[in-house]
Amino acid sequence: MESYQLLHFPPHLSCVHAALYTNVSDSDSLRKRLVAASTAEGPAGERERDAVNFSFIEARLITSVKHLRTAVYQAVLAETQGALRTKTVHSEIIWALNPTNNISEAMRRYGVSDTSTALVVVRVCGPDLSTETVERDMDAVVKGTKVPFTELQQLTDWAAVKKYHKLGGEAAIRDAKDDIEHEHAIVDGIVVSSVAMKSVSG
Amino acid sequence: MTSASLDLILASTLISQGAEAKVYKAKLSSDPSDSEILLKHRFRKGYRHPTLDGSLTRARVAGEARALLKCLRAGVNVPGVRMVDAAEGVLGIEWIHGQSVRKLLPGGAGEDEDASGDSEPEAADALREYDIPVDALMQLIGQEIAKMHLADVIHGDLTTSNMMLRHPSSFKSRHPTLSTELVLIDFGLSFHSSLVEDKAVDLYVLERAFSSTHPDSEPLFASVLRAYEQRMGKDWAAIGRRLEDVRMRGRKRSMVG
Amino acid sequence: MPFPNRASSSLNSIIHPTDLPAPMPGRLRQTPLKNPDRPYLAIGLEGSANKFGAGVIKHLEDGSTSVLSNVRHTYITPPGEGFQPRDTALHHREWALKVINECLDKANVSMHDVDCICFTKGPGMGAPLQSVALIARTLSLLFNKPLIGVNHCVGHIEMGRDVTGAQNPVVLYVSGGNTQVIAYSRQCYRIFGETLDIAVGNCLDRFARVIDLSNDPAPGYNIEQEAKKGKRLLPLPYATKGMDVSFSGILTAVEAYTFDKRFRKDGQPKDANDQDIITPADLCFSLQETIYAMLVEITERAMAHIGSKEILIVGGVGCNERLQEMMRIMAEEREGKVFAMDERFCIDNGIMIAQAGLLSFRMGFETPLAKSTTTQRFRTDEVHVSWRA
Amino acid sequence: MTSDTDWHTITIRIPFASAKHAEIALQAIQVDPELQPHAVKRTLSVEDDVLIATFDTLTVRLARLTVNAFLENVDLVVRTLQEFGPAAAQHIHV
Repeated sequence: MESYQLLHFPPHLSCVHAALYTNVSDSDSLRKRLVAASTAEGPAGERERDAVNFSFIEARLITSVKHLRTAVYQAVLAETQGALRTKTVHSEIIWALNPTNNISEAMRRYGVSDTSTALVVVRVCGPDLSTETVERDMDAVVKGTKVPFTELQQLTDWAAVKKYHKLGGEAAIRDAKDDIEHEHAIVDGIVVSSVAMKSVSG
Repeated sequence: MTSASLDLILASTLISQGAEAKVYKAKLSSDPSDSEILLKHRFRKGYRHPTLDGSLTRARVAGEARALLKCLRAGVNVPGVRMVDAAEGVLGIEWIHGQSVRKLLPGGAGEDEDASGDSEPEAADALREYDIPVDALMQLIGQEIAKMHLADVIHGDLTTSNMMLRHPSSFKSRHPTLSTELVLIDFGLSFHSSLVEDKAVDLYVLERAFSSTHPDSEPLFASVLRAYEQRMGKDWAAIGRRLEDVRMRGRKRSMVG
Repeated sequence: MPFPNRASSSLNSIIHPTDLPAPMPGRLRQTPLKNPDRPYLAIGLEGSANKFGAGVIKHLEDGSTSVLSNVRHTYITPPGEGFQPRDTALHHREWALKVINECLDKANVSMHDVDCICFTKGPGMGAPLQSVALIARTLSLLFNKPLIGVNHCVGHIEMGRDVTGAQNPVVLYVSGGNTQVIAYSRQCYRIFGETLDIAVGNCLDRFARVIDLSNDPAPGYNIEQEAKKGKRLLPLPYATKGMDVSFSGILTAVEAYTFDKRFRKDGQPKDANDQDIITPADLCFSLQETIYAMLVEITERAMAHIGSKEILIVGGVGCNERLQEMMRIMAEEREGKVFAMDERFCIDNGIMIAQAGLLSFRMGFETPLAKSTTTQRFRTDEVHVSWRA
Repeated sequence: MTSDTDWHTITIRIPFASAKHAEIALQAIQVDPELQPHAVKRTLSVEDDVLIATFDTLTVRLARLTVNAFLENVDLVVRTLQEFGPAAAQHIHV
């Protein structure tokens, strides 16, 4: 799991913890658990929401760590400005990743789905939560193997990314056709920029 | 109650200040592997009505970001967008490690109008460091502007200060002979247009900037135009003709009393 | 989102800012204008728009100037009407001789005492310019005095520099007929940025007519008073393009609001719960805030680029206190200074023509009778500013 | 309709207080060319203290407009001469 601080946000939003899980086996039950948690009543509901208080992201649609961190930054910024389009900073990260403003589409595409086999799990919190606690809570919720983020680009489904971001006919992609690694770099550059400027691309 | 972005700016290093925006070097996170970015802050203008100032600033941050994305999609070398806080007028873009073309050409180093020959040696040395002959640099400029115009993006302020070469030490070049790449920057005045007129004016503004910043640079600009012509293909004829008109008209508008 | 409304594409600013030299702080070049060996007198006649002005100026041996007289008569049209060239020329023909006589009396000089007769060669309205030139020629032949054709805008600038003492300001020239940002460079007043369509004063005057404001003393003045009562800022297209500005879109947009169902021509709500209303005062307020912000912005861009800290506002619209205030706020943010003038000099007048004319006369310039024609189009940068270094 | 060779000709003779004044009027007025040189021919001359103006115009309407404008100019010059003539004359050249 990787952790870093966001330098200029209020304390309760200043720490970011993220981990990459592959061979995820129970994504369908995880998704059901999340849905149930969001509507559960009383203290039990609170505890359940606490237990799953993470952002569960479809790893194959993430093109780089920069892509992920850009979405996290813009989501936390929206939270500090009271401009969330979704309920929590964690759901906002998923919304930020989707090229369109449609929230349910964002959840369906970038959130955990029944067929997810690789997930990026993110927790934004204050310094009061130690990395050990966060990591323990993450492992308790996700059944899969944690791997370093260097593996991320092998998991990326570049065709899906290009489809969602409508990069098919773009000249930048045509220019790089011969060099697949360069093409990935170009796609990543466009995707990162699109996520960063989503708030003004309307 | 200050905002996150204003705190970020307070902690950043001021690089330069123009009429509308201050430019900083900044870091968004504590992670050393996260590279630094360039922050452009369109600060509040006291003379403008707050509502007008707010909506104008938001519109301009949005405009610049969109122009950059349009260029990225069209394959034009421009800095990527890293962060946007339109309400505070802050745009974060990729930090380009390199040098502005202005400083790499004779006459560009000195700020003073009649920068004499003394700036020749420094400029030449700098260019060697980027391992690129002047004519090849002119080719890159012409090509990059052509790609931008083919995407119907008008820069609006083309000068040699708004172009940079990436430093070879931090750039993996795919070009057979060149170890650097030309990047267009500062799309603050850019707009979308497919009109031949606007593209011709973009070139004319660059031509004037070239001649006033870099003495006897006519041949340099000529090779920029040749590369531009090649890359524009069939669109060049109309633009080339219109550029002639624009040169003749000089200061464009006759003034009704 | 109405902003930014890109004005119809047209030529962007051509004199690219880098054209201008960065200021050379150390070297103050010697001005070619030597102090006169004796006092010089000039009379200036101005009639390019709806004001006829005559003024006598004196240049003294110590290089100072003194305004001996500055008399003006304005042709005021009824509310809702603009001034047409023919009627304006008739007004000038009717009033010119009286005003000239008054200005000579006030200056306590006769035509024999002046060294030259200066008149506005242009730009401006054809018939009015021609009427004034005809008088100037007749006086020149009658008293055997040299004629000096003067560019109206250079007149504004030179008078502004003299009255305010500004050394090398960026000049914002804003009037009914002109909108330009000007900076001096190498004996020429270069046009840095300008309107791509109508002048800002024209935009104000035409809107004043739409809401039937009086033209007395001037439509722009009455818009300013009305704007002070405005409370609501309505979005209008903000059209700056590089160093240039465009106003026709804004005029159309602000006029369109008068057809909005919320518009109350009398400025009063219909009844208690008629809250969401737009009043003429709101429109005047919004129009001023938008167009003056645009003017201040292109002025600031020019200042930033040539590194100047002085701003001189000339032209009738320069009398507007809100514009002066906004310019002052901007200037202070840049540790700069704003020079503005009151209506004696801001608004078209004869003394400014005398001042610019006498400067060029003292450098040996004279307009031969055969060339003493007038022209509606006379660009500020066509003048050879021989009297400056 | 007149064929294109038929020009309307009007000649006006205007007496002035002096030959000098007539000459001044001529010189002052002739500086500004006619607005439609292809359709209006103007010739000005002075005989003693009389200003003679001859106008050839293609149409009657142009004749009216041209002469009207000319007379307005003459009126302005005359009033200027009346206003400042005396002052100009009695000054003893030093």
